[in-house]
Amino acid sequence: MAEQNETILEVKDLKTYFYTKRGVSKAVDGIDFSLKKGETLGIVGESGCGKSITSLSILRLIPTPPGKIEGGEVLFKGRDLVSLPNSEMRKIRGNEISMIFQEPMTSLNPVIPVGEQIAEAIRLHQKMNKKEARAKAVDMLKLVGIPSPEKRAKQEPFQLSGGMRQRVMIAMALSCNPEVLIADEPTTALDVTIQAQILELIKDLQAKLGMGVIMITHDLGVVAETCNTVAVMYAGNIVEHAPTQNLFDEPKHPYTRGLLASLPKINEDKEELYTIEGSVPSSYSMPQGCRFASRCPFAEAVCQQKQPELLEQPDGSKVRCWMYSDHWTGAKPQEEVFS
Amino acid sequence: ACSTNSAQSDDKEAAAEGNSTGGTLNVVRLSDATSLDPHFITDIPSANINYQKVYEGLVKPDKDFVLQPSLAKEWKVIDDTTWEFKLNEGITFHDGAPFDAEAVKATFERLLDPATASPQREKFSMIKEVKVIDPTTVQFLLEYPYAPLLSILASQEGGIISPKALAEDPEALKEKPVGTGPFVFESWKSGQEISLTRNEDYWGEKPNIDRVVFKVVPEDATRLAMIETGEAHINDQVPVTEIERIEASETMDLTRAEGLAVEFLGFNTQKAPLDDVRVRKAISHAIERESIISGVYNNVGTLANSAMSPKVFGYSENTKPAEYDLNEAKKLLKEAGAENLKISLLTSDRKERINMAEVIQSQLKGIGVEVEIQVVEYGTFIEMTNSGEHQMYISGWGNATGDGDYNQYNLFHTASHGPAGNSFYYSNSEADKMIEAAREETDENKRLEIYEEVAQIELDEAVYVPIRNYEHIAAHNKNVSGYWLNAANYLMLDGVEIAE
Amino acid sequence: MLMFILRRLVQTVPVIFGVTIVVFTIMQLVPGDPAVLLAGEGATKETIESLRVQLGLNQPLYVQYMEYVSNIFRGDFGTSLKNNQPVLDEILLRLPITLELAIFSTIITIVLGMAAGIISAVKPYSITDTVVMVIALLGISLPSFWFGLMLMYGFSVKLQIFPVAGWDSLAHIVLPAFTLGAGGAAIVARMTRSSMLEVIRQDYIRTARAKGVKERVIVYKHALRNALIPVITVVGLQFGALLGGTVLVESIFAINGLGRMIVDSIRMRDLPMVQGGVLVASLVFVAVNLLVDILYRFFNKRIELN
Amino acid sequence: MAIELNKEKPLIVTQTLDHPKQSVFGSFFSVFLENKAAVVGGLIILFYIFIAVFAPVLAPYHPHDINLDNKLMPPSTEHWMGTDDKGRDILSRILYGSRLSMGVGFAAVIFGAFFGITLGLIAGYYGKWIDSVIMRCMDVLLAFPGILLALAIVSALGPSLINVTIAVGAFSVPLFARIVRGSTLEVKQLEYIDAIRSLGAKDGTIIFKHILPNIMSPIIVQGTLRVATAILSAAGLSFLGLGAQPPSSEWGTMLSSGRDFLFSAPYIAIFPGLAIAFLVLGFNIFGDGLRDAFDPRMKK
Amino acid sequence: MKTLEEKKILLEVSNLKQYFSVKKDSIFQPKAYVKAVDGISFVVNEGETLSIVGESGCGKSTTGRAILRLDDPTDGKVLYAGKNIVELSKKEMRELRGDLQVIFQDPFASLNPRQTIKQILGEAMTIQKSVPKPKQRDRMIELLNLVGLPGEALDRYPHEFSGGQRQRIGIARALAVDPKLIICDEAVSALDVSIQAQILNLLKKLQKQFKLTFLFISHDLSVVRYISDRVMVMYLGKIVEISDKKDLFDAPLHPYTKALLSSIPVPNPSVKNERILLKGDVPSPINPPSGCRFHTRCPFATDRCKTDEPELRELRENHFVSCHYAEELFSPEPLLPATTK
Ligand SMILES: Nc1ncnc2c1ncn2[C@@H]1O[C@H](COP(=O)(O)OP(=O)(O)OP(=O)(O)O)[C@@H](O)[C@H]1O
Ligand SMILES: Nc1ncnc2c1ncn2[C@@H]1O[C@H](COP(=O)(O)OP(=O)(O)OP(=O)(O)O)[C@@H](O)[C@H]1O
Ligand SMILES: [Mg+2]
Ligand SMILES: [Mg+2]
Repeated sequence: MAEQNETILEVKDLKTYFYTKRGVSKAVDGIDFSLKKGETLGIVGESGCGKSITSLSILRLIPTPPGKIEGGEVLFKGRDLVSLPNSEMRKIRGNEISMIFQEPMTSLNPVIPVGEQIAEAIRLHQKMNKKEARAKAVDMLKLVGIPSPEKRAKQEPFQLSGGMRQRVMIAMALSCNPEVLIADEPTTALDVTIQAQILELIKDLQAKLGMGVIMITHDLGVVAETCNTVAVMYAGNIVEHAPTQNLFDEPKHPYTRGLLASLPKINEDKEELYTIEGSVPSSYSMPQGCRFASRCPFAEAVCQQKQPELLEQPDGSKVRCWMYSDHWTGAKPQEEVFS
Repeated sequence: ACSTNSAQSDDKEAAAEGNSTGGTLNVVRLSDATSLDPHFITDIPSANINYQKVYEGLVKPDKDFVLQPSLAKEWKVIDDTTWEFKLNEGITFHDGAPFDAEAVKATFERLLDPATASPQREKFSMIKEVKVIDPTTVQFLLEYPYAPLLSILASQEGGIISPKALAEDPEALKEKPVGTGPFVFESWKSGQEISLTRNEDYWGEKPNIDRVVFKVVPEDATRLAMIETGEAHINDQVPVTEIERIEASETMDLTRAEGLAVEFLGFNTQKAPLDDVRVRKAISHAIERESIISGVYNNVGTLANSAMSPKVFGYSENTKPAEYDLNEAKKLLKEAGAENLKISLLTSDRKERINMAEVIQSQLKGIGVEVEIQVVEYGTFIEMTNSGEHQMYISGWGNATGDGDYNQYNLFHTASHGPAGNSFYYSNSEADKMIEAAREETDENKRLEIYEEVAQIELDEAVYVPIRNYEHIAAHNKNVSGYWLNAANYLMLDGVEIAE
Repeated sequence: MLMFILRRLVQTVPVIFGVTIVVFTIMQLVPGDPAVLLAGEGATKETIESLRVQLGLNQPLYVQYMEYVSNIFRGDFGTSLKNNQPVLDEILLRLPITLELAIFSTIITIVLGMAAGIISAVKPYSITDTVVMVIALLGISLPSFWFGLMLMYGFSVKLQIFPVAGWDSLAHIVLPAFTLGAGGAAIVARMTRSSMLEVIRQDYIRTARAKGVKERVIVYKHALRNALIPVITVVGLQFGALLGGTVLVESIFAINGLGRMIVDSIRMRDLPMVQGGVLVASLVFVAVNLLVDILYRFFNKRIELN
Repeated sequence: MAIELNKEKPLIVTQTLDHPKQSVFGSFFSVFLENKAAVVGGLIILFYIFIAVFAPVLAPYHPHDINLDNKLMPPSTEHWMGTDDKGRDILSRILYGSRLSMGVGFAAVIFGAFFGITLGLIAGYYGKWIDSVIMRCMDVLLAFPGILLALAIVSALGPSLINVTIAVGAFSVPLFARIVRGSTLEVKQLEYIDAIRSLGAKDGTIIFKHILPNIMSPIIVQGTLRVATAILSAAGLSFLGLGAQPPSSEWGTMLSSGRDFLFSAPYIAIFPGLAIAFLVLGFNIFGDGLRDAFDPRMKK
Repeated sequence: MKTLEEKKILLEVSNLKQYFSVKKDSIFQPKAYVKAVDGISFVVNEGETLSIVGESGCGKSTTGRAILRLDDPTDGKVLYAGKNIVELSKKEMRELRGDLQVIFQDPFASLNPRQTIKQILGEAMTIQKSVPKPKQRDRMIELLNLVGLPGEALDRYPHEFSGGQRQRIGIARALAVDPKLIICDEAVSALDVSIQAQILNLLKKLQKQFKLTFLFISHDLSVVRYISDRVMVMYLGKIVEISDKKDLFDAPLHPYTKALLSSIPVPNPSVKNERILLKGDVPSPINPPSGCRFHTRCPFATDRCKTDEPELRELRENHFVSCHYAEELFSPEPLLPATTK
């Protein structure tokens, strides 16, 4: 089935909990999504909603203890990564699924020359000797647009600027032609002009190499520019999952709508911004109903009682909201709120 | 009393088995020498290297501290102020220079020359001139009659130095002694060890051993452990508390020798409240001296009855210190009107002395005298006593010459206040006169009488509380024998043997 | 790099000057008169006075200090009051011994400490870790002089494996070096462990994992190199504690080193020797710190950027 | 669809406070109490403090009572830890000695901390040449290896417990100064310091009200660990005969006199040695625990 | 929007320079400086919001800090109400500080964790004597309500609040002394969008209510567009462009501004803007490029740009730019489509 739909990665009901002294933090609490070949999936959401934990769970890089994948499957080309032995998992990491992290300043080993760090990944997964791997590393640096790559390969991370380090990270991630690239906020730490360079680079390389990309970000602008589909996360859940165009044109979940409304925009003048009142529930004590209910301007009784399912919509998007179910009374007219 | 080595007879037997000559003797000691020039040495560890090993004097004391011929064959007192010595012939110094009357003259002239600035000069200040009569005869002309002359000549300061070395580089003598003794200086690794080798041309009986090395091992426990394991042979500075352990050990033995020195509790007689004889007496009555000997000194040494030990000329059995009598003590304090006394007790940082101070502190508590112990290192101790800042203090008097004059004049004469030795700041014109008289008296019995009398005066005036006559102890591994300690605490190696 | 070394050298100069001032000042606080001690029991006032003049003790303080420093620059540390030897000779005689002891102890500190630290860090919170860390805690809590005596009692007197004291063979070195190195090893072990655990948390370790690197390689290649950087500094500082520790250990094991010389000289109030000894010990420490700094920079080039 | 703001909605909606009210120390203590080692360390220290306070009640004998007939007695029911070479009860001496040994440790650290903190705050806050001068002076003090500085000071001032305290304290001045300076620099660049500066607060207010309270944790941790080191250093100096004077029952002094009996009556040295080691251990684990409790990264 | 006719100058910065000396690698090297701010001049009018934008390290915060005299500037004048702040004594400056306040970026670092909210606000009032002691408590509650917090917050510690709430407390503290000018240094950068919107609205409301003047420092151009009246763009310690907001966003004159604007990802997939990608990274401020500092990354740079430093010129009314070729590059058409459909 994976081959037919060209779905390479499928996450089903993934749950990752943290067991701490303060209690159990349900950081990721039942996530479903799938990624097709050549597709870019955006995951957006506010800080702490579980974006990073989701991506780390896929590669089983959760710090254990206190973290633990409590349930669900991560099907990569039909194999469940959650139950794979460690040695098998290592073969996949960096080879078939790679990852780029948010902090280019701290994500590279400070005492190892960058070329060697790339070569290490190559040698781990491809039958190459040291010299070949090094040559390939230089090629990769060239590919991500680092000038004089031979020289740079011998340098240590502190000698490179933030943008260059992020390019190195990308080179490393792509060195084994992965089928899936997970980019966890790859540009948040960078200046806009550099961010533009990096995003452009990822787009180019994806087109060239044809991998599936999971782009994690909190910047809706980045999503709009790079992604085919978007998953919006809120408090450990996906609340809306839709093709990018649909999501921006016609956001369905009240949270998504509020989010878009509260965003000041570069190409638009507004006197006042919409605000989402209240705050995210603590991941240690999630309400039993809809997690957004306490902040939702339309919430009805049912929202407080039971969590809604992720409901498929006619336009192909999915949304986790009672509003789109038969239980909805529609007592509060929504037009008064947003338009 | 005869001070033979208690272990000697056993050792002799061991030695008699015949496997005994040669070898290197390792002696471990607390501290390093400071100088090896007899005219500048002021401490025992330095003197011990030279004495009767590298240097010899005209005369030497035997085991009973009776003076015997050494470099001098014989001597006579020509008149009160003229002494004549006949020297042995055929003796050469380690550097090849011959020993003769000129050598004797050269040695003493250097010592007495103010330019030399020898700290020992004072001791020999009665010598006006050393006169060479012929190569084997020498005369000492004195300023005033001085009965104990022989005893100072027998001390380590009286060692005869090679005139050649003196003429060439007297400074070098500090590091490289040149004498006539049975051992030749070999090397000195500062802070670590000094080694001597056997003098193959020695004029007397040659030592059995090839070499002797004096090693510095500051830690008491370590020194003893080295003896126990056989890493070293002799340790002549043993804590008295280790006696039982040494005696019980299978590999160690103990050597004991009566000493010349006396340890006492002194009073600064010019400092209130100790300027009141009643207070001093009260304290004297309150100190239970016997328990100090057994408790602190583990019965090493004997109870002293004056500032002179039995080995010193001038000692008398008849002198009587204050009896232990708390009621009398309390009565005296009351009389003196001294209540709630607070007195400081100064001592140097020697362990036994500190212990003794603590015991005295606890004993005086019994008569309501609060004692504050002040422990200072030796240099400060000397300074404080020299400047009279102290109240009570614990000290010892070495009696280096073994003669009563060295004891009485330095300790009690008014002229000796301060650095010279009278740290009691005691001043009694009657006593002064008696001490002076004894000094000039040539009749030994009369001298003895005078000393007995003056010593009792000092005790009656409670200038000090005599505590202990020294006894020197050394530990050795059972494979050594034949060495002895002389009364001035010098290690004597003339008969030493190492068994394999 | 050369520039860095040069600059560090230049920075060291005022420190050395400061050290001479402190040493000199402290020695001035010593109560009493060294001349009196030197002259010995029963010396006359004239003897003492002439000694004072001879030793320059009658000069005003700052003159004495200037004299002192300029002499040091000429390699003249004065002469011992005790035995009239040039202080520098006395020091040079002992310094190699102390350095030898210090180096052996440092080796013990490093090898033992790092090994224990790594063993602990690889399996944190395991039984091995707990045992190693409890031993390490004891290591820093035991008084070293006491520990040394216990070792001597056990290994020399009772078991007779090692000689009691002295400094002649390799066997002589074992116990003192261990006594001296044990505390440092404990500290290094703890430091290595916490540094390792800290490094393991870093983002770049996660990056290495995401590449599919094996845990063992992560520990020894990616983590250890970074973790050892702060440990270098600790080893450097430990060297100072170690030099200080020689004071006790050299006394216990009768080693004729600088530390014991200082203690003995203090006891004798041999001022020039104390001054010289403390000064040289400090200079050695300053030099070691310089070396450590250079090593540190060599291993951690980022330092300049912060 | 264009999104417009609903004009009827109030502009400011009062926020609700959803965290339960908690004090700074409450959370600290809960973290601390979870660190078992630290609690053990704390209990050890409390135990020693208890001993020190109640020594006169607990001690079976007076610590200075000499009884030469009873000397060098091995541990027995009468003397649990035996008697020393003057027949004094070792247990009683150790009990009383806790006052001195801990006193030296605390006093030295307070002394060192006082100067170190002051200098470190000044250097860190004012920076520039003041910083350079102070820190160069601290470098000079740090250039003395180990206890050599303390040794030199004690040898100059003369042996006594007070001088040992001063010396050991002086030796830790630069350590505190460095830590305080580092933390000050760290806190100084925090925005609330700039905020209070831009309100016009005086330097004194900023330093003592805003910086000092916020750098207390490393100071307390360092202080605790330094107490351990101070006790050991003081014992070392006593071992060299430069410490407390007789008949004091300071543990280092006891140990020093006990070493002569290490082979014949080892209990004389073993008990004070253990007393020191145990107390130092207590401070060390307590300090470690504090560090963990203060370290935000440890808060899971 | 404000009309600009009746503008009154509140703050005038002229030729402000701030150099920080950097550690040298060698004693032989000449002293090196980070020229964080290198001779900038601008005015802030009463009641307006002037924003400073630019990439990280271009000297935005440094400018703000120099105005507040948190760091003493190397050179230049800062005239506030006719007085040169730079020359004031410590005491005079303390008195003036009530007028100038600051709100910072990091909601976690901007409040003393050991003080309760009451102490934080009380201290501000006491230092500036803005409110007498007995009335302080009432005023505090009033302030808290103003920023949308309940009065019960007074007895709590900062760690008991969320990031947005802390930011509100920071604002309350600034307001406690009745300031005229508030410098907001990245005041909303650390916040999530939904919280960011709340704070932005709050700031706007307060400005209206109390006639406040804002110097708003940010690197987020969308936020700047929302909040500002005028915008100043900085690059490597220099002003490259300064103008009314609309003018700047609709018709930027400097190539850097254009590139910056085009780099912002727009949260609308249907907008495909033509992007000017800049080469390379921002050069080091220790050895800034000669001539026009932007020439190393400028797609239009000529040889002249390498040598001649451009002046800040007024090309349109209230629109200043420092580029030699601004006229030629100037396009009447806005580069960005103004609004969504
Ligand atoms: N080590 C951990 N221990 C306990 N809880 C954790 C741990 N790591 C993460 N969490 C919890 O998991 C939740 C999700 O964290 P995650 O890092 O995935 O957020 P995020 O969406 O990536 O946020 P950001 O945008 O800030 O990176 C958080 O609420 C956090 O409390
Ligand atoms: N105290 C200082 N010492 C040395 N250099 C400094 C100091 N403060 C700032 N700088 C340097 O000055 C330059 C400008 O810094 P500034 O903080 O003003 O930038 P910014 O525009 O606010 O950047 P960001 O957006 O990252 O906050 C930077 O290169 C910075 O490294
Ligand atoms: Mg994240
Ligand atoms: Mg800034």
